[in-house]
Amino acid sequence: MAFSMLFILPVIGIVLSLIFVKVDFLKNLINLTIFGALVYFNILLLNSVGETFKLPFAFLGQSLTFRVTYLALYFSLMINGISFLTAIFSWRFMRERENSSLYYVWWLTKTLGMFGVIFSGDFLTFFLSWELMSWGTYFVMVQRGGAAAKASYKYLVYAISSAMVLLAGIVILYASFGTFSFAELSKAYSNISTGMLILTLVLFIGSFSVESAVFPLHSWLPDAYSETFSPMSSYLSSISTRLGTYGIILFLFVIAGVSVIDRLQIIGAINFRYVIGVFAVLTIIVPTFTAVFQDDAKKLVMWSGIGQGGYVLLGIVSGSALGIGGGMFHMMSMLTFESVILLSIAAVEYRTGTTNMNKLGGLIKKQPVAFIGLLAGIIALAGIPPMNGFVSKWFIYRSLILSGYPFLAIGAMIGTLATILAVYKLIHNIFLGQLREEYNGVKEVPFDMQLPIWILIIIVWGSAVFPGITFSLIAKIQSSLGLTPVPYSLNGIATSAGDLDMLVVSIVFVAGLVVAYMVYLLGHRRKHVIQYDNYAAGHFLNKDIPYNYNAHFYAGMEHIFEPYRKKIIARSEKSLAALTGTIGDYLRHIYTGNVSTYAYYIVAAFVIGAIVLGGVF
Amino acid sequence: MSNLITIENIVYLASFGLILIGLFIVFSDKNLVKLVIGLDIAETGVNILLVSTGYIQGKTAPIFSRTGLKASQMVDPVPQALVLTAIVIGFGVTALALALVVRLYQKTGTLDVSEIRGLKW
Amino acid sequence: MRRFFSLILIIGFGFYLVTVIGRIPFAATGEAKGSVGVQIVNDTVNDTGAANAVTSVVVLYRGFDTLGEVTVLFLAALGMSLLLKGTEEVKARVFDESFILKTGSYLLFPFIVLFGLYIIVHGHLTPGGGFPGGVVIATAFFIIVMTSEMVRLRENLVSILESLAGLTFIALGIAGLLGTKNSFLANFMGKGVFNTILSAGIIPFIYAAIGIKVGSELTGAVGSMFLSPFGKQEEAGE
Amino acid sequence: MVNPILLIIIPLATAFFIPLLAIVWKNGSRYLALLAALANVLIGIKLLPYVLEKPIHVTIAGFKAPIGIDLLAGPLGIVFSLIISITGFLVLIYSIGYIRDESINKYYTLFLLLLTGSTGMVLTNDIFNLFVFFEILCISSYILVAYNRDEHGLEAAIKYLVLGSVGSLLFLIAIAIIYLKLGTLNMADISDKFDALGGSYRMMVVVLILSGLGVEAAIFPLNSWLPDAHSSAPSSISALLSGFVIEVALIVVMKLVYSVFHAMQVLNALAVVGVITLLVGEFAAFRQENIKRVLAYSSIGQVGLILLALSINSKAGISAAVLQIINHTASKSILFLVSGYFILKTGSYRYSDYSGIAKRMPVSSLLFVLAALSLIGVPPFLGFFSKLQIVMAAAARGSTFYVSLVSLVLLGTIVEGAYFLRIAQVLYFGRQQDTDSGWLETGNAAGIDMESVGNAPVSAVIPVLLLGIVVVFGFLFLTNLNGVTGSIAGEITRALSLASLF
Amino acid sequence: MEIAGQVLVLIGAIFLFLGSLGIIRMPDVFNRLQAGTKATTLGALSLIIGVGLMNTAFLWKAIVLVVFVVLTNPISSSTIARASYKMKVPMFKGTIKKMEESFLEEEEK
Amino acid sequence: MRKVKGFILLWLFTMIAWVLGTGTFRIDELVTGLVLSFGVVVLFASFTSLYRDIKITPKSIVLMPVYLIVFLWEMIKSNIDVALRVINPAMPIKPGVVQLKTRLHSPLAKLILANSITLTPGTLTMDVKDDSLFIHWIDVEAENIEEATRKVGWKFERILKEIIQ
Amino acid sequence: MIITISLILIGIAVFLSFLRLLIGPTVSDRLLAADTLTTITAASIVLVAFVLGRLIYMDVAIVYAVIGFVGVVTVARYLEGGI
Ligand code: NA
Ligand code: NA
Repeated sequence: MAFSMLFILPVIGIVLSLIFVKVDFLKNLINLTIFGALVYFNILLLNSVGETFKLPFAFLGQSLTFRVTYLALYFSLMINGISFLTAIFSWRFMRERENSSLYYVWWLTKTLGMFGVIFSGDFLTFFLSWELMSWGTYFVMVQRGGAAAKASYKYLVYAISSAMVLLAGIVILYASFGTFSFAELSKAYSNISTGMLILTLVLFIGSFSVESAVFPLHSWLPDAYSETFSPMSSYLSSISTRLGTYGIILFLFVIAGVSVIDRLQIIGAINFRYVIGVFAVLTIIVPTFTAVFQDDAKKLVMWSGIGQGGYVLLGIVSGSALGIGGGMFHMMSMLTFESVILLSIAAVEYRTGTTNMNKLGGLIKKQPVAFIGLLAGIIALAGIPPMNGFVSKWFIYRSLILSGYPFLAIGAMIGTLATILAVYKLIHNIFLGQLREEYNGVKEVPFDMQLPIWILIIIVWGSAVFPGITFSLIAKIQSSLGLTPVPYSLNGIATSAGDLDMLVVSIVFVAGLVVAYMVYLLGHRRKHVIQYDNYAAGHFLNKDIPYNYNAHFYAGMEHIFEPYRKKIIARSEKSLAALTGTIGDYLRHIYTGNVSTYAYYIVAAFVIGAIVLGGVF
Repeated sequence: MSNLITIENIVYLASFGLILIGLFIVFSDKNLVKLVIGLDIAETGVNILLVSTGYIQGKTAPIFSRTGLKASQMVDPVPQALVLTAIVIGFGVTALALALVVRLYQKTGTLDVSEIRGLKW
Repeated sequence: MRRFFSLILIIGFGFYLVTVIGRIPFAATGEAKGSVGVQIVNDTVNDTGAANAVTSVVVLYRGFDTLGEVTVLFLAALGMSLLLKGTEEVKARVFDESFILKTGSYLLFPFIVLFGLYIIVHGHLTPGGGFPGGVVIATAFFIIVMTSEMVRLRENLVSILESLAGLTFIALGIAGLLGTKNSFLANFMGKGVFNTILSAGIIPFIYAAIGIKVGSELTGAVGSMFLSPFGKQEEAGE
Repeated sequence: MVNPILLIIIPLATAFFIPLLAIVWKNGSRYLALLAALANVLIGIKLLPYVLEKPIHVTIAGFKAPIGIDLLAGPLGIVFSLIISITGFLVLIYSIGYIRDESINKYYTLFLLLLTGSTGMVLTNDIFNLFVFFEILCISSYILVAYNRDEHGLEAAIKYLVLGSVGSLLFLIAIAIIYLKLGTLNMADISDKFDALGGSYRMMVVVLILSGLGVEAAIFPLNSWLPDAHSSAPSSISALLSGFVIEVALIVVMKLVYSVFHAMQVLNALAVVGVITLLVGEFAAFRQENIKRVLAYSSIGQVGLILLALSINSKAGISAAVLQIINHTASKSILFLVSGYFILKTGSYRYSDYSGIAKRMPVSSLLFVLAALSLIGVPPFLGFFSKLQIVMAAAARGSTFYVSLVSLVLLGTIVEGAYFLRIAQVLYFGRQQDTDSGWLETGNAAGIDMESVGNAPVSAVIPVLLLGIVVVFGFLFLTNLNGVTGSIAGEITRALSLASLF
Repeated sequence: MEIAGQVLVLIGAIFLFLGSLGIIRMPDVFNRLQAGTKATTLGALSLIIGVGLMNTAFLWKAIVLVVFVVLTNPISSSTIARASYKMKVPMFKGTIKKMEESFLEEEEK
Repeated sequence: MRKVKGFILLWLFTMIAWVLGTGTFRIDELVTGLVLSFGVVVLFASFTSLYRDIKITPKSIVLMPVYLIVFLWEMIKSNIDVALRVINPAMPIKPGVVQLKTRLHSPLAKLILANSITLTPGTLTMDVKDDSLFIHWIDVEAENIEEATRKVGWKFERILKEIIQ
Repeated sequence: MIITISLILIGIAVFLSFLRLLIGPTVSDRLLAADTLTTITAASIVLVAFVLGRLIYMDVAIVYAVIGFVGVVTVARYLEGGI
């Protein structure tokens, strides 16, 4: 019942949204109700772990199967929670937006696909759902048109490629083992040949790396996610990418198993997981440094979000209980802080109409809730106590060091440095500094839009203080996957490897903050002046002179780094497209337009066929 | 040497010769009309091959026009029917081809196949 | 260069023709292979009542091919009329009549048509039949069209004849389908006296239809080649 | 029970009748042709259950095979007759609004003869009769390609004609060898006798037939006429040519290879050729700017895929191939029919000029995109299932050879997705300019006034919608469809035998 | 009858031969036509009637064929001659042209 | 009346041709022939105009075979003439193009005249235009119209004008 | 005997006409050679029909004569620009 509702409700939502496509109020109400109901049924489903379901019809002689696992529930809770909050925020934000009539339709389609992916019990169901999810993502993003269309097209090409690689992997597994079922495949995997193991690893991990935006397959993400409607940007960046991670977890731990994968020793301690770890670190460093130079708030968050995905992956491939636990926890952290950051930015956009940081500034007084939301988010993002990002990163660093991967840990820390630079730019350019003249009339967003931000702030902080709530589920997932569960207590962990009591850390940190604020209050007060009460190069400014010291925020740094930012990926994408074009060009030159030549081909085909097949007969 | 000059060798020589000459024209001649003629020549070669499949040495046309003619004296009528069909079809195609060529010539002013390449790639 | 490559390919293709087909002896082995044609020659008189075995093959044994064949002609005529209709060059043509040719062809015309009909209706008895007969009839029109500016043909008449003949062919076929043999084109009429004009059941009738169809199709094709549209010319007679 | 020969006779008789009708009713041919196609649809539907049980054997002129010509209406014959007549019927509806010049009677006559030729090809059981219907099909295609009498149409038609004639030459030589060596033309009889033929003769016959019929089946490199012909013909005709003409030729040639010549030795080579055809088609399509050439090259790609599937030498493969044919017929017809009105309304063949046309022609554009998605193989459209079945059938053979081919198929799909979605985006979101920021919502380089672009007429939308139903909801009937395609696969893989016919 | 037929056949063959000799030997198209037409017409006539006399079953059709040949041969020759004249095919040197008017329009002007 | 005459004459001629062609008087063939030739004559009635000019009088009926004999004789003469010229190594020829005049009006008569001239000694009709015949003469004997007309055409024309109006 | 001689004479006639067909020199020459050939061929078909004793071949000769006539006349008209 609860399980089928997860699928029935979105379908109902899609149908009703299509019927009431012109009635905004009803549409919003229906969808909010549905997302709320989904949360409810999702919680009910916690009692059904281990159950399996089958669709009443089969095709290709295969039945479509589903199963409820802790892993799936962890993901579905994240999906439904964030959906509900995003839906609340969307209520007002999406009103009378152009090109948004099918907003909920595509969103629910994607949701349906995501449910299918996480609950599927076989690769056929998985693939079908995967496709539904990818196309849902595409339509969600593309519907806004304009630059979103271009960005989504890039996503789509990546997504189709990834789906085809995935399909190849699935088909190869089917050809070898004659089954799509996860359960049967995982049994069969223990005695797979090394060649097949490498092939399937490359195909599956490669395919999922696209969706989870692992370097160097990440370049589609920032534009695609940021060009769409802002609530959707928030939603996508907080959860969509993690479905790729789900695929990686599924393949590494459910299908193949760590012990099988670790048979692939490359040199000494460097095994296949280490290789993925290297990519994870690159995913942290390269995009995060790119984030520093973004001028658009959403793009900046997207770039740094890619880096956060790298932390998740790094934790998961570390192989230790701590690391996997940290990786899983970081998914939840990301979910909330990415969302709270982007919803706060969306709140700013709702009032100012832009996300271009060069055009913003000094909004702290005008939109304090958005400021607090963003602040909470970036603290978490930067991995600073007392927010949940700190907890997950602490686990990940610790596991890397304990497992003997110091280089990976160092790489990850370099990433953190860049993250701090990036998020400082974000908060400074939007909320601090001088208020621009045109934003004098800006007000805080209404309460219904504040609500999700407040809830998320609480979660970002609460889940850090009481990580045990989250870890209780993660430990169950780890046991169900045959891994060592992470040792946890309500407010931290206690192991021989060292312990962490978040309650203590939080209290200390909050106390520190209070002291700092008091120092600030006692100190020199700035003088607030209007934008044009200013001068540059001896001239007073007016509206005609576009002067803004937010622009080129890290100009000096950009100058230093510019030669190294070779945009290799953008270039290789271009050359790949060009290569396809060139191949097409060469191939179509076969068709010379000369009919004599064509006639020649026919008889030549006969002669060649006769030569080739003459030996066969 | 003498066993080389048999009916089938003569027929094959004529047939293959026409097919190959016709195809050679199709491959190498630039004039569209000649190309169509080349096709026709090759078709004639094939028709010779086809009609000869029914030939039986020393036998006559399969028409019982007077009493005394026996079936065993007659050649196979089927290939004649086939070749009649093939000829008529070939005729139709050739006529149509020429009509197309005429029309195309009116439009493009050329019969050179290497110039009639408005469509390629 | 093109010639060189063509020659290479021709040699390659010729090699297969000569070494594979060229080895098949056929002149003396017709019966040995038990071809269907040999069976047909043996049975045709009993089966069809036609003296001309080729005709019985064309009209009955492989009558379905023949239906397709007249369809191809129909198509070709249609295509030519579609393609050539109203082309500038044709409109601009000025006829320089030749008295001898014109009068001669008018003189011969009825006889050639009659001869065509003769060939058609004797198709089951003598070599010939619908196709050569039709060609002969079309020939008669062809000379007329060629000699004179005054084309006394109307496209409508040609296409009506063409359609009627085609439909007759099919109708005779369907009659066979409705008859006792329940087979398309089955000979549902009596065989008559062997070797006379009214023998061989439906064969002469089908051949008549074929002849008229071929004749009118070729005439139509000729018409579109030389002078079109026919309809614009004046009526026959005075 | 209805005699399957009517499937051939009805359109033929109607074609003969049209000139008569035209005298009394100038535009009556439109409706008469519709009626004929509808009759064929109904007969096909009526016959289908029977032939799924047991093939119907039809003698002509009362002579038993191999003496006379005969038809074999098995699952293949009837299902393809249905594909032909249904597509024909829908395109005829489309033609009501689309073909409006003074030669419409000729158009409909040719149209019906095209249907006659293709139906004859799938039903006949006699190899020379196959040649005759093949010619009817080809010649009517040649003329229809040139129907508009524009320079491109004429050029494409003459090329198509020359290449088709070279193909039929090879085909006829094969028939001559068969008659010389076996003395029979009946396919079942040939099947019975073929194995006894010497190796070199068998090879010669099979390769001649492949390279002869292969021209019409658009197998690389015999397909050079296709992009020109399919893109220059009136769009309604392009829909037929891509929709079933090449498929009919392909399925017939494979039927010959399997059940008449038992030439399984060629299958691996054909599979490779299929993949080459696919890649050539997809990559070349990627480079096209003319929408109809994109679609034409895409057809080459699809033919390659179908050929690969047919060459897998398993029932699953053939069954999947037939499903893919059904999908391609429906999808490609939609694409051509819709692009016909894009071209008509904007006056441009360049798809980049259709910037934001979806706002003007919403239903057509939507169906265009859906059909494209189905061709790419996106679930839940029919194309996904057919492509998946093909891939699975190939993988089920379990050899590296087939797995490599499958990978190439998937590579082709990526390219296919890239160019189709590029068009879809132009329809909905405008044209991409060179600069990163510049996206045009409406308007275009060619200066077409999008405001003046109106919706396509109902006669164009109805058939497209009906075809859309097949593409979009086809998966609901997947079990039934697989039942039918499976029995076709059974028929193709079973050797014909004269003894079993009676 | 039989012998008469044989004689006629032989005469026919001889004239056919002479006609072809004429078209080889004569100096220009018009003179070749003169020789060719007359000899082959009579040759064919004689030969065909000869066959008809040798086998009377052939006679009736032979008459039809002969009438046809006698009617058409001069027509085709005239047509060729006219065409050749119009095309200005070179005439044997010293050919006289003695016409008050001409059948060619351009010559009249 | 003249129309009917032309009609009946053509039917008669076609029927004669039919009987000769089939070579039999069997009733089925005769009936077929009658029907078909009637059909031809009716369908292509405009072609009967050529035959209206044939005179049906006792004199003309007698003169018809006479014309045939004259013609045959001239043809044999012409062939001997040709044979001699062809065989003769010296080839004595004096070719020329000459115009003749005819008083015949009927197209049929002019055609027969032209054909007869072609098949008779040394002459070849090239074209007929109104009342002029243009002939190629292998050995020009007369260069003015009247003399040439008399020498070449008169022997036929005088009989023809009695047979055909 | 007579027949044999006749056939030989006809053979020579065919050869000579072919010679004219090949050497031309003008198109008219080739055409008149073709014209002569059709007459000769029609006559020889009659002779062959007699030799084989098959009356039915007479029809072939007539058809041949008709088609030959039309063919020659057509080419002639074409050459003079009449069609
Ligand atoms: Na002559
Ligand atoms: Na002649």
